This record gives sequence, structure tokens and C-alpha cells, in this order.
Amino acid sequence: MADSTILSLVLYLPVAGFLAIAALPAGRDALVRALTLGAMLVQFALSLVLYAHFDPAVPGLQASTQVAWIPAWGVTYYIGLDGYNILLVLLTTFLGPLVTAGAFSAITKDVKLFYAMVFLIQFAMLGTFVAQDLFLFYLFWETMLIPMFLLIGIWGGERRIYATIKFFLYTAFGSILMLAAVIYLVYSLQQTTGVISFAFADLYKVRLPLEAQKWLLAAFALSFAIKVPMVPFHTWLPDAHVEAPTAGSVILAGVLLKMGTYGFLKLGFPLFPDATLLATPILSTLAVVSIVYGACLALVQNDIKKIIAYSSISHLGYVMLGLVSLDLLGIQGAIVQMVSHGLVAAGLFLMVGMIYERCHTRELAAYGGLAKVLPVYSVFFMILTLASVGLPTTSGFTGEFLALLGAFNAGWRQWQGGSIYALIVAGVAVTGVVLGALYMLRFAQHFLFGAERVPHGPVADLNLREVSILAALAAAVFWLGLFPDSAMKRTELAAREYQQLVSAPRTPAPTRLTGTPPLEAAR
Amino acid sequence: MNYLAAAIAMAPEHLLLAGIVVLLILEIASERSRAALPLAVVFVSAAALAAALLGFNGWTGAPFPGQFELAPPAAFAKAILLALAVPVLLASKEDFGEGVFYPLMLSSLYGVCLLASAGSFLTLFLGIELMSIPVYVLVLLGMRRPESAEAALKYLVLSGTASAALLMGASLLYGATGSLGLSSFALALSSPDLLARTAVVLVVSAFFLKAAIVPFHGWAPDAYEAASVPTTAYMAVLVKAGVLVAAARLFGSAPVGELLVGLLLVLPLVSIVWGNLTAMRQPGLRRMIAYSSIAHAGYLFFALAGDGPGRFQAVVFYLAAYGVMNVLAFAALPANANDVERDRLENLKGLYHTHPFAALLIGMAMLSLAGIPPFPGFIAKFLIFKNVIAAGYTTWAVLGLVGSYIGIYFYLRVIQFMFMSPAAAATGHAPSRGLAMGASLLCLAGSIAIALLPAVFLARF
Amino acid sequence: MDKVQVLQFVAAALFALGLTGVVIRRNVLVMLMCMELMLNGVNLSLVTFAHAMGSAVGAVLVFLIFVVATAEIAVAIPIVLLLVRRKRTLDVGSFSDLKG
Amino acid sequence: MGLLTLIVLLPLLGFLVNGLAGNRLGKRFVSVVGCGLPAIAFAVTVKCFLDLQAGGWAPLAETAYAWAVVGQSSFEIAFWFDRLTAVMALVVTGVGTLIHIYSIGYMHEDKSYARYFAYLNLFLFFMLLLVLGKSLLVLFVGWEGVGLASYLLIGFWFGDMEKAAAGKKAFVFNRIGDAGFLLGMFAIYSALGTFDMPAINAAFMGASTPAVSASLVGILLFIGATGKSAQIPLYVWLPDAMAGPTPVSALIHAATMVTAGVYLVARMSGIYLHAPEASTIIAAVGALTALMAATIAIAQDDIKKVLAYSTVSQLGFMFVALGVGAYGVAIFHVYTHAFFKACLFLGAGSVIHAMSGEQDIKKMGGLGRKIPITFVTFAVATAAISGIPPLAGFFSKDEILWYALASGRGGSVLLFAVMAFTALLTAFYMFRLFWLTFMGAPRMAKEVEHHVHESPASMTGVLVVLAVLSAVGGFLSIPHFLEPMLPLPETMAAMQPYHYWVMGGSIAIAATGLAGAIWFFAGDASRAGAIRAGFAGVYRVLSNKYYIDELYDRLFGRPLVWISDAVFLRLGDRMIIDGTLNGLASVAQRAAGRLSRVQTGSLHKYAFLVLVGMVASFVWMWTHG
Repeated sequence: MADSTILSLVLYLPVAGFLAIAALPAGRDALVRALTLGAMLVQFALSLVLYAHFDPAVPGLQASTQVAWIPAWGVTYYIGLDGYNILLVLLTTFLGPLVTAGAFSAITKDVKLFYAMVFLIQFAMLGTFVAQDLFLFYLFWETMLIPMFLLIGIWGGERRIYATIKFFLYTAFGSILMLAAVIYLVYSLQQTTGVISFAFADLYKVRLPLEAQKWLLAAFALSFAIKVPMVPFHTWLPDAHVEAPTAGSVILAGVLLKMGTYGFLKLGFPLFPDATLLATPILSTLAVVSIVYGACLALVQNDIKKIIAYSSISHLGYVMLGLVSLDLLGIQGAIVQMVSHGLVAAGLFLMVGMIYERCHTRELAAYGGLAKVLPVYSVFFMILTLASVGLPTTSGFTGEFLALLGAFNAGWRQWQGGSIYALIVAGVAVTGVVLGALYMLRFAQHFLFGAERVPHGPVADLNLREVSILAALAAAVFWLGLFPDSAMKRTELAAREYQQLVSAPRTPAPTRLTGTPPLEAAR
Repeated sequence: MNYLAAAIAMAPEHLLLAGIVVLLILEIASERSRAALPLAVVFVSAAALAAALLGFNGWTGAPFPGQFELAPPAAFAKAILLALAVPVLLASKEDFGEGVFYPLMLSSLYGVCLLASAGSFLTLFLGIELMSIPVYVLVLLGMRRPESAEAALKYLVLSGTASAALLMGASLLYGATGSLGLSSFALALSSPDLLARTAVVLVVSAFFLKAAIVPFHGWAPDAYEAASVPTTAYMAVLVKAGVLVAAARLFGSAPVGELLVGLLLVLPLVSIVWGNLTAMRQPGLRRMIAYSSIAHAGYLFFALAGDGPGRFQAVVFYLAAYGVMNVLAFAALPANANDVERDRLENLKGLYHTHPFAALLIGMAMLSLAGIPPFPGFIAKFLIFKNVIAAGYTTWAVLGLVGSYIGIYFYLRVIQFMFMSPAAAATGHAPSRGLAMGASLLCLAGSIAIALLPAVFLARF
Repeated sequence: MDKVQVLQFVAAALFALGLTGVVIRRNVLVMLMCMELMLNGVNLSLVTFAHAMGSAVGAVLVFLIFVVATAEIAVAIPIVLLLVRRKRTLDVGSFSDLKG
Repeated sequence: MGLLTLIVLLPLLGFLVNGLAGNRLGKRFVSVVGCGLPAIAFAVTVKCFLDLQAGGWAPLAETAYAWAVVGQSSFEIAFWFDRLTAVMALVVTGVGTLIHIYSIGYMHEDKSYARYFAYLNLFLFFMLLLVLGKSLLVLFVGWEGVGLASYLLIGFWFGDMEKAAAGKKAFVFNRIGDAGFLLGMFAIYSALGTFDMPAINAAFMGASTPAVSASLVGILLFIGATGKSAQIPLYVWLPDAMAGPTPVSALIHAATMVTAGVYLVARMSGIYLHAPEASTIIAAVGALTALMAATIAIAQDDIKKVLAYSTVSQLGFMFVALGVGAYGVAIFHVYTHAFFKACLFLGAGSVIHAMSGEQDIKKMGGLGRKIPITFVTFAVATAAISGIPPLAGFFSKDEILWYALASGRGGSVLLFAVMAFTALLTAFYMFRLFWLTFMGAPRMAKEVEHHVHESPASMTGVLVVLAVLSAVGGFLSIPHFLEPMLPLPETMAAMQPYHYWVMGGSIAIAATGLAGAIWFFAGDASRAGAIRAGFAGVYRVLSNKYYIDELYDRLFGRPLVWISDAVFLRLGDRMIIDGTLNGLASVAQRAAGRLSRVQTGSLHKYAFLVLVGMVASFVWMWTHG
């Protein structure tokens, strides 16, 4: 079977599953669960095949499918795998079964609708990653909001309505401006080159005048920065995480947040290189602020979900730092850190969910000495905590270390060039290593150690289902920590392309557009 | 003149006319006949089919030169609008118990068709009035509420004023250019002559009034609320469609200067914001939809700011996408003996648990109206703003998009009610009925088609 | 200032008068009359132009307007009757159950 | 798989076996695995040493695998075995094995027996990674790993929040150091493009000076060392680390892990030889730490606390040696210190064992007769640390003092004076400890006294071995052995004549300290009491460790929490960001209310709006253009 076929299968399996369980009569919950898990496992297996077949030596797309869709607008249905998305696709399909299995006991209300939504969001997320056409990308990008909106809003906690509407409106605002930017970009392309196309590959070719680039980058960056989220666009995240059901939080932290960083990596920066280079100081500053700010806030939370939520903000700061460093090490580190955070945060949220099912509270103060009562649970919790702290041999280390090293390298080069700012920024970022240890160990200490305090105890330790979920995660964490090379081999060419796209100048198109530059159009 | 040509070109209109006659005869013949609805459906679908055929055969010509022209785009526009009328009819069983409604609706549709191929202000005026006057009656005969008379009066008076303004404008154009052809308006757009400019203002504001653009919108919420559900759907979709199609024909592909764009876009922008804001606080579904349709009228006029050739396409495509979802929402709305109860948004709480299918359909409709992908509403909105930006009015486009952002909230609110709130106490909602569900499924199919294969539609205009 | 212009001014005045009437008068019947007044303004201007240019189109439209106006009134009167029966007044201000 | 890899992997295997299946396998099996594998590792290390010797001391190197390859830069997991590695590895595996064996007896009653040995093996694994690593990256992996192991072992009895907190404190303070270490690594990498330590040393020794200042890198790396090796300002975690089981204190917090910083500096000597400023700082910090810790040790009553501060102080000695360029000597002290300090801790463990958990030396005394083996071995070790010839401690400490005075690389009279005084204090507090514990009249409660008993053979045996080592270990001159790769600094000619004076002096110092301690504590307690009363203020400051912990809390701990909570969370997130957003939302709501009130429902209002609209349009039309 051709890889392109497999990719389409991977992408559309969720749709098939969605329709299948939609067709089922109500009340067949067990069947729905089994069916979903089965579909997810098959999907993961298929994407493993794709991963294995993926040739690190081939630049550009693999397993791609392109079909004319709306010729009049230059929109094509264009999907494919490349170094940018291969790991994220794998991550998504890997988390799919875990999310499904993780929700077996937690979700008893509207089970059908729930798994339908899980399928839907799986589809949308995969689509966003594999889309190679800006229109298609935007379609999937926005579609993602709907299932997440329902996941939080229907199965969430007390303040779920507020949280979910906040989430939707926050993200939708970014998208609206991005839409305008997308259209403007495509029309500039048409006016400069004559071809009208939404394909990334074609859009990379155009080089807009700096003035236009600034506006467009601002629009794209806002949308992505909200998704990442970067301080100060982050306040939707804690609420969304706290109110969301476990599965929601896992998907959110595991994959959804990567959309923002992926957007920067694949679109935001490569499309507007000049503006990016201009904005690098701002972006790197925001990244470091996110690292420190998120860590500090995680330090003073008493809701265990909030701690992880803020830690996510901090961890994704490293990703942004690596991306803007434009240093190969940093970029690779950023990519690995995306995946690593996906695994670790997802795992932590799953574990929070497991304890919440048993003890029905998220108050950190309510817990204590779990290590005695739930030894197995504690072992996995410790592993994930250490991965989050970025201890060597875990995936967290690979990502953080390389990202920081890259940022420092870039800063060093600029220092030789005469500007020390970037170097200072990188230096400050390193404090995140200390703060990370502070808040995660505080968490672990109150949670696992000290006198035994188990609300609604006594409670049973993890069952086989939960253990296998966490074992899979732990395995992935160590795999990426000890042998990251097989993964990084596959992303290397993409990282190089990104680096080259952003830093190397392109054949400049006529700098004056025939179209009206933004904000001068109407008077 | 060539009778055959006239017969062919006006086949949809003729079919509607035949339908009207038959229905009237039926009405005279028997008191309460069950055949009215099926007949109406048959005739309307036949008319739609005829229009579509004309389009596919690329039939072009002017049986009444200068008055009535037909070209494939117009034909397809008719086909789509008539097709939109079918689910409205299907969903109207309860509310239009008596047969008398159907001839009225058909004659109104006749007006719509006339507008789609009007060549001069005579046909334009004829079409508009033919479209509107039956609707006054439909609103009045809603009769499920005491206020319907009041609503009808408001609609009638303001719409009458609009007609007067339109005619005044037409007359001045006549004076300025010596012709009543629509092309005279296109000429006037670019002429510095005071008379012509005055005429343009009069005509534009007449259209604003008919399309319920702020501040000419006063009648819309009241009329929408007091009318029966199918009538509301009809007004929101087809009347608006008729007006906008006429406007598109009027503007043709005439270049719109900076200055006129100001006139053309300021008020629509205002009504986008106004409509979306006001809709947030509405307790009733129909009133909310009324304000949402005020906003949507705003987007539709944005389409006219785009470059010439694309306008008609954009308008019709948007009308199709917006109309199909609007009708879907109304068709899926569960029936209720008490019209007020049926309308109250509060009563939609927990609808997913009582009427899951209806809830899903309404939910989709809301998202589509909000312009969220992957629903057709998004593609339509995309098309419009693409044209506006392509024409170089980026700022206007950005403002319009931000305005549309404001709207998202109240659509989400409906979904929140249906899915995230505990079921409301005894709402008296009847279980979903076959015919209405069929209607909404029809719309669903249509919307899926639009979303998946927009190119197929776009290629027709 | 020739005849046409004078007549046009009269027509415009009629139209304006009608519009103002619709806005300021609170009596439904008067309102309807004012609507007719606007239409008559239109008619006057149309015939004037038609005469001035010696083309018949304008006149045709005038006849059309008569017909339509009649139809409108034919619909309007029963509505007013209904309202009056309910409210026992002709004051439009009192027909304001629908608002918000 | 090469031998070096094998050395590293053996303890890891132990960790996996005991960690995953320990509880099911039973104590006997656990102890066999837990002690057997380190023993084998020791054997393999010896084998490697012999290979090294056979190979004419040409370093052995082997690459396990490439961890990551990015562009041109490849990060490999590679190992390196030269003279320095040999010494460290032998000490780690040797002393490590001994302490494992000791633990069998010490931890026998503990429920989490398997977990204990798993952790201990895990520690060995990372420690060996640290000393065997060829590149800074591998070293750092081990560096962080031993931190983890010590965190887990300090908090081994996590039921007690105090102990868990101690573990966290250790980890965090190490992390602070690691941040510096990271920066140092980054700077090196940015300048040289490699983490390979031989290459780095070569680059700095080479003719062309690298693009980075050696002192900058040196200081950054040293910050890492202050964290791991408990030097000012980051030493505060070590005393608290005594919360862990005593063998752990012996292995991790005395013999091996805490010396990692010393190893790092010695290993990177190539940099420090060209970093005079850094070296000066190291010497200063070392001397200060040594003095400060020694003074604190005088006023401590917890047997383990005293030993902990003595460890900090001894580490200070080592850093002084590093600071004056006598790297071999520092390693020499690492080696001897490993023996006698391990012996002291294990002896203390034996005492605590005998005292059924009591650690306060005020409540001891007269144990000498009851637990003779412990008594004797402890005596030997005490003498060794105090620098009584010909015990091990004497040789290493004497050399340090000599180079502190005479080294051409920053030796000075002041430095010598400080270190000499510290040596005096060392002898004093060690004999105080010794006397209060073993001599004089018993001060413990009757039933406790009744229970006092000698420890099992598995413990005493180890004590004896270590005692012997700390007695004779000094005759093996490590500096001489290391000289080919870590040449000793040339000494100032002016000082040459004083060499033997220094030696004699150090003996005298030790004797004085001993005498002073006996004079104070041998007779009735009143004498000590009088002195204590005399210097009440000083005593309070000392027994409260100069209030450093409180200072740090006020300076850093509380402000951090305050900023996070009050500024970031309440002001930033809640007030500014969410405040703005909610404000906008409510504005929209209010606007909606206003606008819907325009819809009054009366027709002529609507008509009026129409009129307004039209007029406005006219005005627009006529005014524009």
C-alpha cells in the first residue's frame, strides 16, 4: 500500500469512526468505547508504518496527495508528511488511544457524543499538521475549536461554560485576523508572481515588502501566540485546563498547544523572514518571559491542574526560544521539546485525572503521602515529574538542553556581532531550569510525601488499564530521552529548510505591490 | 417578439404562475384541502428544475429586450433561490394549515424570480413589490400572535417608503440619463452630476431599507418575531435574497469609486456590529435571527464592494450558504403548540437530551452562520472578504471581519443552551416530525455539498 | 428656470412632504396617505420627465405605480382595521407591543 | 560492549532488577544483587586499571553510541579512562561496595529494603557515568543523576515531611549550581564547538587562545561545583541532607558525590591553569567555606551534623588545593577523605544503631567499652582526619597546607594561616565529638544504655576495612601517581626552607587541637559549660549556623513567592489581562443593552431613523467630491 494511501487512511480513520459510532443506537456505551479504542490503535499502528517508511534523506514532502479543489481560488486539497509534522503526527496518533482508554471510567455521560468529539478533534488536529495548503490548514485549524468547545463545555467542571467560551473567543480572535492576513498574503502572491495558490511551497517563494510583512506577521503571530500560549496571551489556558475533563486537558496540552508552535515553525516565520528577523528580540523576550512567568505562577498554585497548566506555558517558552534562535540545535531542540511536552503534560494530566476519579478534589493541600498508599502511581508520577523538570535520560532534557544550547549559540554569535541582548536572554532562560525544579518538586513533595492524606480514601492503586497507559507514556519519554536520534534524523532536513528560509534572503519580488498595502486601503 | 423564446426563458416564472392558478382553483374548490402543500412543493421544485436546466443549457437572451433578460448566472440564481423555498414549504405544514398561504408564497417567489432577471426599473419595481406585498399578508396571517398585525403594518409602511424612495431615484435617473434601464444606475455611479448622485443615494437607501441595514432596520426584528416560523424563514432567506440579487444586478460590474465605497460600506459595517451586538441580548430565537440577518445583510453589501465580475457570484453564493443554514435552523426547530414558547431560547436548554438530532442540526446552523469552518458559512464569508481585499479595501475587510467576530458569542450561546445546560422544564416542544426533519436533512445535504464542492457552485456564476 | 424644473421641485416637495408626514404623524391613516403622497410625487416627476423627453417609458411606470399602490392599500386597510379593533385607536404610538 | 560501558551498566542492572522486582525477590536476593553487581563493577574497574597500566598509562576510550547528531555536531555517549578516572572510579566502586555491604546490616529492619538498594545502585550508575564520561555532556548527565539519587535517598523516609523537604532543598540548590554549569558548558560549546573534555583541555593548553575567556568558563563551571560540593554560597543543603540513612550520608554526602565538584575542576584543569582569576576565587571560597564550616561544627550536638560540617570543611581544603593549582593533591585528599570520612559516618551509624536511633552526643558518652570495634575504628578515623601522622589524613592535609603556603599559583601566608587555623579547629571538634561520644560517663537514659550493643559483623567488618585504609592509605602518593597528567605547581623558592616547618607545624596543630579538646571535655563538664556561658552570643550564632538559612529565605524564598503571587498572579493575570478582557466583554453587553433600547417598537421612531439615515447619506454624498 502506498504511503500516501496510508496517510489518507490515518487522516480519515477518525471520520469513519465518527460516522460509525454516530450510526450506533444510544446506550451501547461499551461498544462505542471498544470501537473507538480499536480505531485509535489501528491509526497509531498505521502512523508507525509511516514513521518507519519516512526517508530522512529526502527533502520536502513524502506520502503526499494533491487534488485540485477550488481552482478559481487556487485552493488545492494538498496533504503530505515532512520533517515538520512527522513527529507531531506520530504524537497525535500515539496520544489518541491513551486519551480514549483514559476516559473509559471518567466519562459516563453522553458517551457517544464524547467519543464522536474525540474522533472529530483527532481528525482536525491531524489535518492541521498534514495540510500543505494554507486554506486547508486554516479550515482544520478552526474546525479544531468546535469539538474542544464541546468537550470542555459539556463534560467540564463547575465553571466550564465560562472557561470554554473564553477559550473559543480567545482563539477565534486570533484566527479572524489571521484570516485577513491569509487572504492578503495570497493576493500579494498573485499580484507579484501572477500565480494564485495557497500551497505553502508557493507562498514560501513570495517575498513581500517589509511594511506588509510586519502586519502579516503580527496577525499570524497573534493567532499562534494565543494558541501556544505565550505570555501575555495565556490566560485562557489555566481556565480551560482546570475546567476541561481529563481527556480535554490531555488533548489540549498534548497536541493543541503544539499547533501554535508548529504554526510559527511552518508558517509564521518562514513566510515573513524579514519581519521575523526584525521581531526576533521581541519574540525571544516573550519566550523567556513565558518561561519565567509560567514557572513562577506554577509555584504558587494550589490546584494541581493549574500547576501543570502554567508549567506548560513555561515549557513551550523553550520551544519558542529554540525556534527564534535560528540555530540548528535550537530548532531541533524546539521540535523535540514540542513532542516531549506533549508526552509529559499529557501524562501528568492523565495522572491527575486518575487521582481525581478516586479522590474527587484537585486541592494540592488535600493530598499527602500518596507514595505510601499508591506506590505504583507514585513511581509513574515521579518519572513524569522528573521528565518535566528536564532531568537527563528523559525527553524533557533532550528538548530543553538542545533548545537552550541553540539559543545560547545564537546569542553568542550575535555577541561576536556586537549585541549582547540575545545572550542575556538565553542566560535568563537558564533560570527556568531552577524554577522548574522548584515548582515540580514542591508539587511532588506535597503530593507524594509527608503524612498520608487521601481524600475519600482508602483508594486502590492503578489498575491494569491505567498502568499500561502510563507505561506507554514512560517508555516514550525514555525513548526520546535516551535515543532521540532516530526522531531527530527525520526532522533534520526540515529544520535546515526552516533555518534557511528564515535567515537566507530570497529572490526579492517587485517591492511595490500593485495592491493596496494594509491600513492605507480606505480613507 | 419571439413567443417561444419568452415561453422558454420564463419557464420558471410560468410554472410558478401555473402553480398559483391551480392552488387558487383548489382553494375555491375545497375548504381545507390536503393537496395544497404537495402541489406547491411540486410546482416550486419544477420551477427550480426548469431554472437549473436553463442554466445548464446556457440559455441566454432577452425575450423582452431591456426589461427581462436571462443568462446562465441568473438562471442558476433562480434555481438556488427556488430550491431554498422548497424546504421552507416542507417545514410549513403546521403553521400554514390553510391552503391560502401557498399561492401567496408562490407569487412572492415569482417576484423573486423577476428580480433575478430584471433589466429595467420597471421590472425591478414590479418584482420587488410582487415579492413584498404577499409577505405583508403572510406576516399578518401568522395569526398565532396578536402582534402580527402590528408587525405587518410596520413592515408595510417602511417597505412602502422604500419603494417610494426607489421610484424617486429611478425617476431622477430617468431624468438624468433618459432611460429606465438598470445600466443607467451603473452610469450614474461614476457621474458627478448632482441629480444622478441624489438618485444613487435614494436607490441605495431604498435597498438598505428593504435589506434592513442599520438605521433602516427598524421593521425587521418586529416583523420577524411576529411572523410564523416559515414566514420568518422566508423573509430572512428569500426576501433578503431577492433584494440582494436585485442590488447585484443593479450594480452589475460598474466600478465603484472610493467615495461610493464609503457610502456603500459604512452603514453595512455599522449594521454588522449593531446586529451582532444586539443579538446577544435577545430572549427569542426569531428576534435573534432577525438581528443576525441584519448583520448578514451587512456582509452581503460588502460583496458589492468587490471587483465587478465577482459580485453576483459572491452574493448568490453567500445567499445560498447563508440561506440553507438559516432554513435548516428554522426547519429543525421543534414544533410547539404555543408559538411564544417555541421561540424562547431558554426553552432550547438541554435540547440535545430531548431532541438530539434537532440540536445537532441547529448547532451546525449556528456555527455556519457564525462563519466557523468547515461549514459553508465560512466559505461564503471567505469569498466575500477575499473579493473585498482583492479590490484593495483591506482595512474595510479587517473591520468587517472583526465585526463578524463579535457575532460569534451569541451563536455559541445557543449551542451552550442546547448542549451544556440541563434540560429546561416542560417546554411543550413536540417530538421532531418527519416532514420538517426531511426539510432540514435536505438543507443539510445542500450545505454539505456547498462545503465540500464549492467549486461546482462557483463555476456556475 | 423652466417648467420642468419647477415641476420637479413640486414633485420633490411632495415626496419630502410625504416622507416627513410618515415620520411625524402619529395617525395610521394619515401615515398611509403620506405614503401615497410620496408616490404621487414620484409620479409627477416621472410624467414630467417623460413629457420633457418625449419617451413613454416613464408614463408606463406611472401606471404600474398606480396599480401597485392600490394593491398596497388593499393590504394596508384590513391591517389597520384589525389594529383598530384591538386597540380602539389610530395612534401608531400605541401599536408598540413588539420592541427590544 | 566495552569494559567501561560494562562498569557503568552493572549498577544500572542492579537498579532495574531491585527496582522492578525487588519486593518479590526477598531480602537475601536483593542484597546479593545490590552488593554483588557493584563488587563486580569494582573488579572490572581493577581490570581496567591493570589494562591502563599494561598500556603504558595510555588512556582507554570507548564510545557507547551517538546520542544525537545535529548537523556537524554529534553528541556521543563516550567513556574515558585515565589515571584520574582510575583513582575516582576505584574509590567510587570500592568504597561504594563496602558501604553497600554495610547497609545489609544497617537497613535490615527497613520495609523498603529493595527500594533502598535500588536507589543506591542507581546512584552508583550515575556516579560512574560522571567519572567515566569522556564529554562534558555525559559528565553532566551523571552530575544531574547523582543529584536525583541523593534527592531520592535523602527523602528515603518520605513519611516525615522534614526529610522530604531536605531532599527537595538538596535538589534545588544543586540545580542552582547546575544552571551555572550549563552556562559554562554552553559557553565552551559556542566557543569550541565540542563537549569532549580532552579536546577542550587541549584547546586551552594549545598555542592559540580560544574565543572564550578561561576565567569566565572556569567560574561558571565552579558555580556548578559549589552546588554539588557544598561550598559557599550553596553549601546549606548538605547538613540537612543528613536526614537520609547514615550509609547514604557516608557514600553520597561524604565519600563520593560531594567530591564530584573537585573532580570536575581537576578534570578541567586545562581551563583553570589559564584562569588565574577563577583559581583565586576557588581558593578563597574554599578557604572561607573550610573555616566557616569548622566553626559551626564546634557548636553542633548532632553527631551526624558535626560530621556533615566537617565534610563541608574538608571539601574546602580540597578546593584550596585546586585553587593553588595542586590538582593532584586535591584528588589525594578526595581519596583519603573518602576512607576516613566514610569510616566516621559508618561508625556514627553504628553508634546510632547501638543507641537505638539517638543522635545527640549530649546524651551519649562512655560508649567505648560497650562497642569496642566501633570505638577503635572511629578513633583511628578521627585521628586520621585530624592529621595525626602517619595516618592518611596527615599526608594529604599536610600537602594542602604546604601548597597553600608555597604554591607559585596563588599560595600565600594568609591562605596558609587560615587553613592552619581550620586544621586546628578540625582536630578540636573531631576530638570533642569523639570524647563526648565514647569517653566519660554515660549520659543516656537507663533503658537505652541497657540496649547498647555492638553492630553485626557485616557492619563492623566494613568499619575495620575502612579504618585500615584510612590508616595506611596515605602511603600511596596519589599526587605522584597523577603527576604525569596533573603536574604539581612549582613552589616559590622563598618558601622552600619552610617545607619541614610546615610538616612539623601541622603535627603540632593536630596535637594542640587534640589537647584542647581533652582539656575541655575530659574533666568535668563545668569547664566547657563555663566557656559556653562566657561566649553565649558567639555560641548562639554558631549553633544557629550563622542564620544563613533564615537569610536565604528572607532574601530569595519569600520575595520569589511574593512576586509570583501578588505581582504575577493577582496583578498581572487576574487584574490586568483578565480584567481588560472581562471589561471588554461587559462593555459589549452594555452596548447591546443600549442598542436594543433603540428598538422602541413605535413605527414613527423607526421612520425617523430612516429619515436620519437618508439625510446622512445625502449629506455624505453632497459633501464628498
